[in-house]
Amino acid sequence: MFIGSVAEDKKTEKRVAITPDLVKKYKSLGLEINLCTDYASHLGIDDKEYISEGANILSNDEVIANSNAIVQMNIPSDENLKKLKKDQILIGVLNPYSNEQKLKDTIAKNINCFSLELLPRITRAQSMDILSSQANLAGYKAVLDSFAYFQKAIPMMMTAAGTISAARVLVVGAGVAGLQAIATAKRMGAIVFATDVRIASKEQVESLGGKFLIVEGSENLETEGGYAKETSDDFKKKQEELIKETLKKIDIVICTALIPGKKAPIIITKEMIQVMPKGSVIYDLAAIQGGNSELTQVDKIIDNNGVKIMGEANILNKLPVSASNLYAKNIFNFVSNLYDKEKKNFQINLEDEIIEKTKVK
Amino acid sequence: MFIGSVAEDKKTEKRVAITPDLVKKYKSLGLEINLCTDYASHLGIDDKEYISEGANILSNDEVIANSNAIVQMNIPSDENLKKLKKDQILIGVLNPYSNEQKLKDTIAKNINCFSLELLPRITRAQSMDILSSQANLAGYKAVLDSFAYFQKAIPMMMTAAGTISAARVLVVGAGVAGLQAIATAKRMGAIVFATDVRIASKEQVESLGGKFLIVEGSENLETEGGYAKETSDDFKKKQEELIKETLKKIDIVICTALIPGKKAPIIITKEMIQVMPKGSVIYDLAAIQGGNSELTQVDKIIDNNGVKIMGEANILNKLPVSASNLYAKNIFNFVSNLYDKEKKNFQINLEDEIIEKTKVK
Amino acid sequence: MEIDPFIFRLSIFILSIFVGYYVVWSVTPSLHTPLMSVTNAISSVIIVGAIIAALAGSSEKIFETSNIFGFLAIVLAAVNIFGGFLVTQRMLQMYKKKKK
Amino acid sequence: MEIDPFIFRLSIFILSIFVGYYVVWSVTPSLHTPLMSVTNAISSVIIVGAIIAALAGSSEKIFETSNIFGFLAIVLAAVNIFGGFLVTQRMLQMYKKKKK
Amino acid sequence: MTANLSALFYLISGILFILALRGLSSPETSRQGNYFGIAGMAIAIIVTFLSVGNFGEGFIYVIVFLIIGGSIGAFIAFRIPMTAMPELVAGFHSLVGLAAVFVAISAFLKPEAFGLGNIGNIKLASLIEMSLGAAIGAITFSGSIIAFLKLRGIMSGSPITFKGQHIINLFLGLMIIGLIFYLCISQSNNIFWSIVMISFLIGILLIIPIGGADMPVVISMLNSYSGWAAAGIGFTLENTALIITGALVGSSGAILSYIMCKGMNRSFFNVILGGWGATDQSSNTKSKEQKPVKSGNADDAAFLMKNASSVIIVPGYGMAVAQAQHALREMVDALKKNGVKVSYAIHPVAGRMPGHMNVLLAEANVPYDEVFELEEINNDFANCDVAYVIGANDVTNPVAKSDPQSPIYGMPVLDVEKSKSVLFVKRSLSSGYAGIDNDLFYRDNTLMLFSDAKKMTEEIVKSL
Amino acid sequence: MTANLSALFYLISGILFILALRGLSSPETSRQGNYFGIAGMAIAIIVTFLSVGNFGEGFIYVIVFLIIGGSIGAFIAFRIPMTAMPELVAGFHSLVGLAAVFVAISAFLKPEAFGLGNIGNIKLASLIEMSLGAAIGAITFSGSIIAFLKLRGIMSGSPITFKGQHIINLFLGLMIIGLIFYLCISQSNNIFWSIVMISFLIGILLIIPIGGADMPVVISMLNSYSGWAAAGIGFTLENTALIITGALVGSSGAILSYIMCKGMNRSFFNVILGGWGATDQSSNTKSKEQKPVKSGNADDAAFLMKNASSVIIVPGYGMAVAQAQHALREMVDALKKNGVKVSYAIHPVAGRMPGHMNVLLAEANVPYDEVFELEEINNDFANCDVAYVIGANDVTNPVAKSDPQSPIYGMPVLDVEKSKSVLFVKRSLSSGYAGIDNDLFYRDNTLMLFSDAKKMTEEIVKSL
Ligand SMILES: NC(=O)c1ccc[n+]([C@@H]2O[C@H](COP(=O)([O-])OP(=O)(O)OC[C@H]3O[C@@H](n4cnc5c(N)ncnc54)[C@H](OP(=O)(O)O)[C@@H]3O)[C@@H](O)[C@H]2O)c1
Ligand SMILES: NC(=O)c1ccc[n+]([C@@H]2O[C@H](COP(=O)([O-])OP(=O)(O)OC[C@H]3O[C@@H](n4cnc5c(N)ncnc54)[C@H](OP(=O)(O)O)[C@@H]3O)[C@@H](O)[C@H]2O)c1
Ligand SMILES: NC(=O)c1ccc[n+]([C@@H]2O[C@H](COP(=O)([O-])OP(=O)(O)OC[C@H]3O[C@@H](n4cnc5c(N)ncnc54)[C@H](O)[C@@H]3O)[C@@H](O)[C@H]2O)c1
Ligand SMILES: NC(=O)c1ccc[n+]([C@@H]2O[C@H](COP(=O)([O-])OP(=O)(O)OC[C@H]3O[C@@H](n4cnc5c(N)ncnc54)[C@H](O)[C@@H]3O)[C@@H](O)[C@H]2O)c1
Repeated sequence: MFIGSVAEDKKTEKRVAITPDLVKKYKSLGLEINLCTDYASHLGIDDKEYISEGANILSNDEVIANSNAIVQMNIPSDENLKKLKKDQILIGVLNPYSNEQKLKDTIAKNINCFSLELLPRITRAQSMDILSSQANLAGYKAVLDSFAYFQKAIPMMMTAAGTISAARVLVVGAGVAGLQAIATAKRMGAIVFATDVRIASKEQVESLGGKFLIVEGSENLETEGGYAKETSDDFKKKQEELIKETLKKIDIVICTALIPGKKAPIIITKEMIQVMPKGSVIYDLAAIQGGNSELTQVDKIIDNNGVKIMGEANILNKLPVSASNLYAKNIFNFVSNLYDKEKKNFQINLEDEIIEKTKVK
Repeated sequence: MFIGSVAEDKKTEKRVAITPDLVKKYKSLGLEINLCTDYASHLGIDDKEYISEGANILSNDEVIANSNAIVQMNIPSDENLKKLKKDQILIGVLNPYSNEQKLKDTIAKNINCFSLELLPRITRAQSMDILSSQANLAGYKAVLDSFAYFQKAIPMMMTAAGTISAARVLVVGAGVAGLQAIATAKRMGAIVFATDVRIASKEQVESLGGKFLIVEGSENLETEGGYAKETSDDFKKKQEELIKETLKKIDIVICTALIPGKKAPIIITKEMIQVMPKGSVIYDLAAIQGGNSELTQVDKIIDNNGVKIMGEANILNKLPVSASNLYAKNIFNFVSNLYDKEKKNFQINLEDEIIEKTKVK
Repeated sequence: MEIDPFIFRLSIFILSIFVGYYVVWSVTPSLHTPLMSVTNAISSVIIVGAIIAALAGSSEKIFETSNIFGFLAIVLAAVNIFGGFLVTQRMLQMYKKKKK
Repeated sequence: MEIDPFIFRLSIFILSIFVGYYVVWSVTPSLHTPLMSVTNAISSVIIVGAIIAALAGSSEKIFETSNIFGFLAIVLAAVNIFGGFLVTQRMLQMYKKKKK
Repeated sequence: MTANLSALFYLISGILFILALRGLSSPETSRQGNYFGIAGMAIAIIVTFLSVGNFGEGFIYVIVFLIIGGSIGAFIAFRIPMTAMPELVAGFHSLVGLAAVFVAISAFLKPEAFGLGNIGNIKLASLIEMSLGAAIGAITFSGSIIAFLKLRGIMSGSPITFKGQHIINLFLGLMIIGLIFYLCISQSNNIFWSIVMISFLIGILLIIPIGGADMPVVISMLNSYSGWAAAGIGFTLENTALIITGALVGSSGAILSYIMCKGMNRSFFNVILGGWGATDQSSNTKSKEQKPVKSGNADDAAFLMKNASSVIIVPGYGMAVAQAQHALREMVDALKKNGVKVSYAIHPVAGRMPGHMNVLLAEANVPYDEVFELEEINNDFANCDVAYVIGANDVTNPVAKSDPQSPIYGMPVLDVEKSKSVLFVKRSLSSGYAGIDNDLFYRDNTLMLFSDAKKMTEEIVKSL
Repeated sequence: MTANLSALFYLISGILFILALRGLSSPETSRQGNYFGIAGMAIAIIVTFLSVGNFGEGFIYVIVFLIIGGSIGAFIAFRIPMTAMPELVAGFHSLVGLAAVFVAISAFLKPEAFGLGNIGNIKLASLIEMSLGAAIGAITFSGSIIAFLKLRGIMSGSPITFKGQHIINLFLGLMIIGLIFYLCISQSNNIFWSIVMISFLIGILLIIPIGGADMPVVISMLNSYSGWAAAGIGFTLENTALIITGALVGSSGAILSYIMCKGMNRSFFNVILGGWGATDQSSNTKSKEQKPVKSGNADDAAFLMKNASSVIIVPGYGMAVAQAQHALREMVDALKKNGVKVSYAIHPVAGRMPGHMNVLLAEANVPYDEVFELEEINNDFANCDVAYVIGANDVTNPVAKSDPQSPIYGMPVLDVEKSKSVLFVKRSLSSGYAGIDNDLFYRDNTLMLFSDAKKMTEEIVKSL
């Protein structure tokens, strides 16, 4: 059986779905790899490297024609999508909410589409959990970028020429990205505060050395899947006051709060930004889902009264190598779960929660 | 008496020599402050802030005309230089080697010029030591920028989607900038190596958790002032081999090696860069003094076989607020040493080693 | 100036209590079980009394009631002596420092 | 079955050595100086001997040579008793746990 | 043998016993200590023979009985499995107690042989001493029997309490005192026997209300009793060896039980006086079906690891919560100084964030080359002496390999159970993130260290 | 008073002495311990009066002399400055030694009064005991006098050695044994006096080769001698109190000197046998003019800080070199648990890089609000109990304030010397970056803790 992958739109996506070190692993499962030319050259990975691991380098169309399963980062271009044939399998982050029509058409052709952001958050699925693996790096990168952008030094330094006090960082939302942001900011020497609606996150924040801002009388807004629910108005008001008070002394804000399937909650309002010290930075990882800050605009740096608000469509384009490594491993784990080694074919076993939930219907 | 400072050329210099919090301190010494309009507005500091601290905001010419001492970051523009009058004092980083003629002319007008990079490295001068205060921040910023630029994550992360191994950083030259670079890289979770010609630096590197690369049979190339001497050919060869071997596994190189009054030593040769892994980054802080890497070009990012080499004329323009804070404090300490509080005037006491050594002759 | 030997015995008794008190405080907790077992073994010095009891009286009538109790006590104490020390020995084997 | 009292004294002596041994091990090092001072004070029980020596013999001739030595010993020991305990007391004042 | 000489030898044997206990203070000298004990015992027995000086037929019988008893003892000692140690010690205690009773009876029946006067006219002091010896011996005997039965599982380990228990005990205790007083006046056989019988009863009543968990304390306390009984008999027989040893055993046993109580955070008096502690305890144990776990303290852990040749550290979320990484690093340093090879095994999802453990270990400056991911290290557990699992739970749970119904089925787990011993540092038996019980807690080669991870690790450092 | 009753009371007084020493095991019970000692002494004296039963004129004199001696003692005790403690104890020892000699002489002169036989016909055992008591007493006396003189500075503190010293000591020792043997045969006065005289000489010869630094060990050893002397006399007088106390003091003194040697890393025998250690020592001390420093160990430091109400930590480059930040953090945690207020004082140029200390403290998770820069905290030293200077040197050097010639003149420094005590953790007396000596090491309120910063701090944590 053949696994194929074609180049993404390299302008908007720098990550790839198959890295050279995984080719061997696929082969040991009995799977062959087809890739298009210049597949990952923008990451400094020559086609030669893939070939030496045993992959086939073909043209774009050949890859699609000769592969039983196509693994991608994003949904393929309309052109490529049309080239898919019956019984082929498409795996990637297909974003079924925004690509509803396209996917409907594809499925209609009896093509099995699996979208990995639909993975259930069960223990067994952790090794395929692309949301975790990518959010983790996003949290890291957001901190690094905002620190690099910030006009002051982050750690406390007591020097002969006076003291630089430690920067104060607020992390909004302590999920996977938020926790990694806390860890990264903390190790750079920042004083880190964090807020979340899930009660369990308090302990988690503290286990990384962050300070948790507790909204008084807060209920636990955790769903069974470990995600957050929307908040009540009362809660929102209390949270607002607390955050506004805190923001007066915050240098950098990292926003990561999300509610699955919904617009990201607005947490940093315009008024709050007014009270922030000049020169401070807000990095909004939720930008593409609407942003946690009221003023966020995707891929733009907004200067509001000296406060810079930034947020990118795809921050991981700036960390493409690490992000690809983890993503490709996730995909590999998903594929090996789908592939029946004995029967040597793909088994779409809908009793398997992982397969059932990720399959786009 | 009046201390004045005029705006720098804001295109090439974002730092300022007087920050608002120091105005009060000058006043408590009995000194008045004259600044030109929009003195630090590019740092988000309004003229109002200076005024509220008690400074006078005047025009450029008024500042120069009405101040007994002019403190600057860099040597003033030729225009401004010409406006200086007899018995005025000029303090800054005047770079007497490259500005020899200009300074000669100025001194000829009986203007006392003090260039702070000439400060003797004695204990008492530490609080005025602009080389230390700026190098320190440069070391920090070089690491942060190169990490932000690097396409992989720095710290080790063992995750469900595989392991990201810790990045390996080599710091060349373990002076003030180098040590801060080591500390910063270390706290981000990198594995840090360092090399230097001064034997004392081994212990210092290790005190920050770095690994010191010892050139076998190395002599101590430390001058009495704590600076480095040029190396012998034999030493150079041994150092080269050691570094070449090390570089095969290095992701990021931070270059900081300098020899006062000389061109920076070339340490990373072209051949060495060939062996470095693709995607690795060399940040050359010595760029403006010629660079420690053979391929360094000021303010350009060179891509050599997948290795990126970068170095800026003034990295601290990216960290202007912290850098100004420390610089302004250094200047203040220098001025208070120069000023006689009782006699209420500036005393150019050439018996004071600090004053004697910094005075441009 | 003759002092009743009882006073001496009392002194000895009390001093021994102090020794016992201190000896135990200095034992590392991981050796508490062997300690218990060794004190158990030691407490069978009662066999001294048992032997005296068994051999008390004329050597003809060796099985008077009192002697019989003595003999029984000897058996009991002997079980304890041998059992106690051997078991301690076995336990302590486990604590042998490994060779490096 | 009469046992020489010397044996008893010997037992007492030896047991006391053990007690002394253990008692000291359990003293915290920071109290070593007061410990030294208190043992010093205690060692002046020699005054018991001194009193006996001073009062030995008939009550008429109280200043025979041997008695004189006894009296001298009393003075020396008394210096030590009072001095020793008081100094210890002073030292221990310093170790008073501060009130919080 | 003169009385003086034998007294001297008894003194020597007493000193050897002291040295025996002293030897136990460290593992290095402990075996030597045991030899001292053996020597002391040998001297005591030989001296007794020599001083009785009766080498007739009786002597032969003594030897015979000694050998019979000795063989039984040796047989038991060799055969008993190491796990049955506690009940064995309890059983042995009962023998000592009974022996003391027998000796007292013998002395009472034939006082002239011991130089205590004549029947019906025994010296007052001796009478008191001997009846006290008999009473304490009897309590030791019956108490130890109960402890033995409870430990062996023949009797239920749970405390048996009933109303008025303490009053009855008090009453019986007073009764014994009264009877001894009366005995002194009447010298009556019957009263002596009653004392013995009532003491048996007291022994039983004292121990039944004490729960199984407290048995080690009880055994040590019974040990102490047997010492006092021996000392009592020693006074009767005017025997220095018995007095010294009795006092030694008596006080050391009492102190040991006190130390053990302190170590277990239990009130000494509650344990010794049985029933009083029972109420608090039962409420704790009700909630859950109780499988037996072995729990230890820092010293045990330190001892195990110090003597291991390789240790693997398995950190989990609990380490992060407790911020135990620095203490952990220090512990590892100490172990390395002891020549132990130490590595860290990091499960891919340990903690609550990808790379959670890495951040913390890096903070504590753990060298990267000691840190291994699951696949690299999982085979090493089989060759490792101790796995030190600190605040991890789910990532070690073997149910992931065996039970397809389990929510964590299919997740790779660290095979800690393959190492010779597993130490689990966590605060309770409660479950981790996945909310499922971990079977490893109840395994034979697992020792639970119930405590905050940081606190426990610091304590281990101290005792290393 | 009957002999039995007085024996019983002597026993009680002996036990009180044991309890006195026991009390010293912790600061909380130490004063109580001292009271036990006083009580024991009072009982011993009163019982002696009662048992001698001679309340004539002599008794009055005894009381008078007691009061004279007591007043002198009390006067000295109140007047002596605390710093003179060691020599005071040495002085007191000499008195005990001399008292023992006097009692022995008295017993020798009038044996019948003590029930030891008659002049020229003293019991053999008593003769041996009494001459041993006198000899040891005499050694204690003269040895203590030498120790006193050395400590007081009247005699030079450096070891006085000469060739053949050990042979002479050996010879004198053998001579004493020979003389005692001869005394037993001849019962001659002269020989008894010779024994006393030679012992005085031995005492002197034993102590002169011992250096000033080892004096505390010597004092403790002399203490031990005085105990043995008392025990010897106790045997002579058949007095239980003297025997118990003598043995107690004798063994505890010996053990204490052993412990102290271990604490100072010195060989016990080298110290006790004087001169043998001297050669190694002198080579060390030659190089530099030796100003006296007080050096302590981890326990001292722990004790001082535990009982402080505020401690300021002053880290320097040495902390970085030793990577002691984690241990330091742990120490501070332990102190805070003890209710001590702790802050960190960071000098602007501490370490070798701007912000060096900050990096390390952040790594150890020290909260930022406990970290203060020089200007913020410098005034607090005056109100702080302990400054814990860990691997810092130049940044505390007061010469920067006082000596314009010094290379660091004009640099602001941390005023650690204003705090009640200063603890300096460093490996030696050597200088820091600036290469200049630090006067603080020699101050009265400074305690040097010579060790690697990490090791020392870890040890302090252990003893906290
Ligand atoms: N890594 C990730 O990205 C990620 C993300 C989300 C979820 N998870 C899940 O988290 C789990 C991780 O496994 P794990 O073994 O690391 O953790 P775990 O299974 O959650 O177990 C942690 C254990 O630590 C103990 N603990 C908590 N605080 C402690 C303290 N202060 N001192 C000592 N022990 C303490 C708890 O027991 P006591 O209460 O008895 O002390 C608990 O059983 C997995 O189930 C994984 O699926 C991982
Ligand atoms: N901060 C900066 O930017 C910078 C840059 C360059 C120079 N300096 C200079 O560096 C000095 C800093 O002062 P400082 O007080 O921090 O350091 P310091 O004066 O250099 O003293 C450090 C002390 O630490 C001790 N030490 C070294 N290793 C140790 C270990 N493992 N354990 C215990 N102690 C150890 C050394 O004494 P032992 O050998 O006896 O142990 C030494 O005296 C100043 O003179 C400053 O001018 C600072
Ligand atoms: N069991 C597993 O296999 C597994 C794997 C990965 C993650 N998880 C868990 O899932 C949970 C969510 O992870 P995620 O990062 O993907 O979530 P997410 O990206 O959906 O949300 C990010 C965070 O924002 C928070 N948030 C939402 N609304 C908020 C508001 N109004 N104010 C403040 N915070 C708000 C959420 O609680 C969440 O912590 C975490 O607890 C994580 O540990 C479990
Ligand atoms: N006493 C004081 O007041 C004071 C103040 C600041 C700095 N210093 C000391 O001065 C020294 C130099 O500091 P700096 O950072 O200003 O120096 P620098 O900027 O001149 O040089 C940077 C480093 O490069 C090293 N170097 C030079 N040639 C090299 C080669 N061929 N290979 C490798 N390394 C080479 C130098 O040894 C130095 O460590 C340091 O030791 C510092 O601690 C002292």
